[in-house]
Amino acid sequence: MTQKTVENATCTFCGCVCDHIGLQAEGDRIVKTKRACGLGEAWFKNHTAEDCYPDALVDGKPATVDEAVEAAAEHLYQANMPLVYGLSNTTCEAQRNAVALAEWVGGVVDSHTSL
Amino acid sequence: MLRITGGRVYDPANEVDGEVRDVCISGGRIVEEVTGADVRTIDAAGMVVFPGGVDVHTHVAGGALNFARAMTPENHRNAAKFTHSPELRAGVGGTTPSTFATGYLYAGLGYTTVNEAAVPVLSARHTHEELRDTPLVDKSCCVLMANNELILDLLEEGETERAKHLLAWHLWAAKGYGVKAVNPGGVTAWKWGKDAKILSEPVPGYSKVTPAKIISSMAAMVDELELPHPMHLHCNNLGAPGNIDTTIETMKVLDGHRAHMAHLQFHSYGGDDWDTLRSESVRLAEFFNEQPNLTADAGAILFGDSVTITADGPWQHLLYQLTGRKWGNLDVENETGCGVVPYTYKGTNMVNAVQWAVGLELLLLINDPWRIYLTTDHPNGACFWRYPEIIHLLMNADFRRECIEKLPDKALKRIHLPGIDREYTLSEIAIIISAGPARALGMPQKGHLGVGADADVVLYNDDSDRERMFGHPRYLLKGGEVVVEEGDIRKMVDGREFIVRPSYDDNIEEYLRPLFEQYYTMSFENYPVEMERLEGADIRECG
Amino acid sequence: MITLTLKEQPEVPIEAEALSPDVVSKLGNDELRALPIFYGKRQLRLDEFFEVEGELSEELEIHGDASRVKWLGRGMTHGQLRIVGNAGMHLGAFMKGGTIDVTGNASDWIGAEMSGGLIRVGGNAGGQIGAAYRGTLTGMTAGTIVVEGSAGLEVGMRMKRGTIVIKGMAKDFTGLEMKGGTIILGGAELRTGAWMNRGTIISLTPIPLLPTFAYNCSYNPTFLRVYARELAGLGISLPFEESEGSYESYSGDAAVSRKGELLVWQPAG
Amino acid sequence: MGGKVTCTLGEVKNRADFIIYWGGNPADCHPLHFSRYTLIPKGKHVPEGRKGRTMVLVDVRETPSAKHADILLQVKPGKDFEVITTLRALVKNQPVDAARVAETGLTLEQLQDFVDRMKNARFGVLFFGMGLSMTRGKHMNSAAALALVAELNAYTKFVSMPMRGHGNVTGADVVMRWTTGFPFGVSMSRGYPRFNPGEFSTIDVLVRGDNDATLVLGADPGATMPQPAIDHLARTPTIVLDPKVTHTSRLARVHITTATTGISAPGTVYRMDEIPLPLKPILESPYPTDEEVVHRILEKVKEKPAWTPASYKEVPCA
Repeated sequence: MTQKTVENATCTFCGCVCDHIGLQAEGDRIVKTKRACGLGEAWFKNHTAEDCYPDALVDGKPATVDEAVEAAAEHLYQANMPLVYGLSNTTCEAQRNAVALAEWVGGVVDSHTSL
Repeated sequence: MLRITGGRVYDPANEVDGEVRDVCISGGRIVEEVTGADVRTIDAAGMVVFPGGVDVHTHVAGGALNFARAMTPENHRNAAKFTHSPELRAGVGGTTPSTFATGYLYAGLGYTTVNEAAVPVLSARHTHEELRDTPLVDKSCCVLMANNELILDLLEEGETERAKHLLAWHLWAAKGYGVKAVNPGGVTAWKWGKDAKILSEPVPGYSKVTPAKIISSMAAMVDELELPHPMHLHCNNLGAPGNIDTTIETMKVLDGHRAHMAHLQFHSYGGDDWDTLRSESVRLAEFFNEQPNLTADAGAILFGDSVTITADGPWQHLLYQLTGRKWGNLDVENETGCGVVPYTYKGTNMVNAVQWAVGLELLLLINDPWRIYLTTDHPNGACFWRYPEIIHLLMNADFRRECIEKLPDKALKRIHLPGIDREYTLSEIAIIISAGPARALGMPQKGHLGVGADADVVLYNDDSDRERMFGHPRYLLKGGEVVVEEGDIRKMVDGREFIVRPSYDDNIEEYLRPLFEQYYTMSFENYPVEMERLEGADIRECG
Repeated sequence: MITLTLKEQPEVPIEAEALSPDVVSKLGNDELRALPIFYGKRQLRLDEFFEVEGELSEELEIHGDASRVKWLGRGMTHGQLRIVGNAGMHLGAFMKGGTIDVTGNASDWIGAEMSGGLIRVGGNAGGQIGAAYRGTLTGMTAGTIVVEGSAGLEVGMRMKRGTIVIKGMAKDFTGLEMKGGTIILGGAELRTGAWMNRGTIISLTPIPLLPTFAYNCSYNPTFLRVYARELAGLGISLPFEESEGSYESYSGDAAVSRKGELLVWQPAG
Repeated sequence: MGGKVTCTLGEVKNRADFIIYWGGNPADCHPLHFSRYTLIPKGKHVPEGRKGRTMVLVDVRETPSAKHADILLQVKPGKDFEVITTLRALVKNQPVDAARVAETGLTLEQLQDFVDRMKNARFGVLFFGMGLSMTRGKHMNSAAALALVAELNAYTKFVSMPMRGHGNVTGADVVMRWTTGFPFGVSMSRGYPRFNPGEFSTIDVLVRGDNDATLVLGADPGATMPQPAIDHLARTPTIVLDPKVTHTSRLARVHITTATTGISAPGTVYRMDEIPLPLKPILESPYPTDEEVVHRILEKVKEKPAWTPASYKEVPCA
């Protein structure tokens, strides 16, 4: 089983975004965290790289990512007023793309801030 | 390949003053000659050809500006709109335009290079992310250093050499281009709600470090490191009545070292308080004219809405108390701070009228256009997209007199502008908006149309209404690509980022690491900006 | 008269800032039908959602439940706009003159940043009536808004001059950061007059007060007599006779100033 | 009138001698906040660490954070705005009504003492959490906290900071500001950015049923939103990008599994004080990242006939 360690990893669970976390992985799981709080440790250990969900679902049925991407694009493109929402548990790079997508489909874009 | 033919060319760096000649472009650069069937020709008959504009001092990206964007939704609501098209991203203009709009608005003036003048190391990653989303212009950054407490601590201990290595390390960590000094010592004093107003007095929290010491040591470090751009200096006592003494004292303290004096307009006042404020541009210009080591930008103001954004925290608190409007403040651990206050300059207000005159006076009284550049300290004095208004004022003394007549009477006694007849020539304009700032920034490929230069070329209609002329370029070429055609932006191209890699002793990292771990709140390893975040970085090795 | 009748409920909101007397009074029927409106992100012709009758008139009447039609009467300077039914957001925003009547309910931001004219709502209205949009320093600067029913949050936020009458209850933050003008309330929930600098808020029933409002006296201000006569023309009866009762006067908000006045009617006996 | 007087967390660590937490429970929700950033560390100008600082906790109940506090001020639920507004008046030595103050659960004496302490601080900081910003008054409660702190600067150095929850919600604000000019609640339906909280904010849009398709990423509204909003998500096409099949995925037309941010997906996130930090993923996910999937959807949209608002007719308006 492959082992890997990372130092000064960044935890995205809460707004503290602590970036001094030590991580140790075996295979597709994180088995040990250093300097993380309880919430952070649970966050790191509960997210594995296992293949435990379908790649994609379209109308409740398993689908390929390509099919799902095509369906997603069609729904958003056809909509008269689409909404792009969330943007919290994701990266700035994804957020940046999401704003571009909202622009291309003429939609509303919003985050948790408005709650 | 491209040939611009029939235009009157103004290329002061190469002593070309309005001659009709061809400009040839290949591979993104100016070349001697282009031949062949695939050469596109732009007929520039009746047009004026300039090298692309260079803004030596502006605030267009990063934490402080983005903070201001959030504070002023009303400004964006009423601003110019940029509508989505398959070629162009959407955006809003106004006092703090969104990044895409910033690129369009600069291109819409014929500018192709901008220097973001205030970047903290701690949030430099953010600045570069924004600059990557600022299309159509090449970019560089000045990194805030004169209130960095780790450096000030070394100056306190007399360890100037080590301070220099630390400064160089930070500059590279931030992926910056130049060193910025803002209100030296004053911003760190602001962390206790104080200021540093007297150059010879110790900065609060230090016994040996004075603003004068910071200024002279840091200018020397920048010279020793052989950075292409001299220390970029925002003097103490910005905006305060009577600050002329501080400004002249600062120039003396520099003692022959190179420096670029930013937004000089805000530092050229006489008087004891707001009621007695007056222009001291004559005194300043006379002294400045004798200091060949110095360059400056105007920091002119225009009447209308602005938002003031500066690392000068104490000044911003004062302005908030004066205006009673919104106030934002963002102190950055161990390094710097910034304040944000929306402000409206009014032609009927005596103080604002004097400020308006001082900016123009400096541009007209400093006799060497190669050492004074057009800026408004965007968005502090006015938005950069209003530069054409200033150009018109500089080129047309009659128009200037019409404007002066509208000023309040009590302002007229406090300014020198009515007695100045000088009118700028097109060649001089080309110097103050392009050739001069490019030279001050130490960018040999910018600000001219000689062989080997970047093919950043702008074509204006020759129009006696200079505001209309410079506000509506017919064509703009960025790196040889036609991005503005018949006045319309046709496409988005990415700009490059200029950065420097100064030499420093690698051991400085071992000195810094324990201090960093003690005083900062992030991991040392995560502090430097990763090289791969910069798209198209152009690295200059120094020292 | 020009009459528009909504043909069907739109699935997403419509934006129809062209629907003001200023614009329609200059147009023939064919041009009216072709007026651009926005259905979400798509620009459509007016007649795709409305039956269009009449032309060249400063009287515009809209029939149907237009609660998802935004920006009706935006910036209008004269003429009459009558909505027989409900109206959507931003009704009469930036209005400068003329009259708007709504027989049903209206939504949020009616008369936002208006500088003249009259808006009457027969039913209930939403929040931010006569208010400033987010970030703007000043809300309505003149004009009158009368709501027969209840209203939402932040009524009259940052208003500088003009009159707002809510005959029913208003929700929280009525007169928030008010700079001048008058608000008359049937009653209100919490935080009425919060952070007000100047201006007058009159409540005809007792309301909860912030700790930063100080009691001055109980009296019958003479200016109210004049005011009451003016308002009577709009069908509003404001009590002022000493025989009927008196007003408890409070000043505040001391968090920002003490120049605002809050008057609470106390019936005699 | 708006604005924010704030700093990065290291300023608090190095300087703050007076720390207020209002409507938040960092001991449970931001567990390293005390030890890494604020209360406990020895700072450059607070060499004593915890002993050099006073902590005041303001909340509606005694949470686990209370045992870290020197002073606990227990305010009645929904009375925060009244308390802060009173404090603003007291800071300026203005009179307030003692009886109405007492309705907040705190006495005038307690609030006067609080104000005196704030003014006497060398460097004060007010952190406010969702107990303030999500209760009755919402954004006005936050505005009250920001205004109080700005005004305290006439007397001493004082800063404030919202205790942002959800991972990278700060990053969403930052990115939207530079790309659109506005921090959240932006409509692109006219082809350029427009901002209007209440009109373009998600809950309002969904509850009114204004939109006709939704892309959800980095959130699970199906678990947290009011029922009418959830019903609307189920009624209209919803697309979910998430590392797990979530509540929202179950009512969505399309779900795409993506790599977990920071564990398998690289990139940047912003800390609550707007400091950008790089991610260092340790595991290689079998799934693509959000960044990649959103990009692929965008590329598919670009293949379709373009939506060109720039070519629309100008709308006549008074």
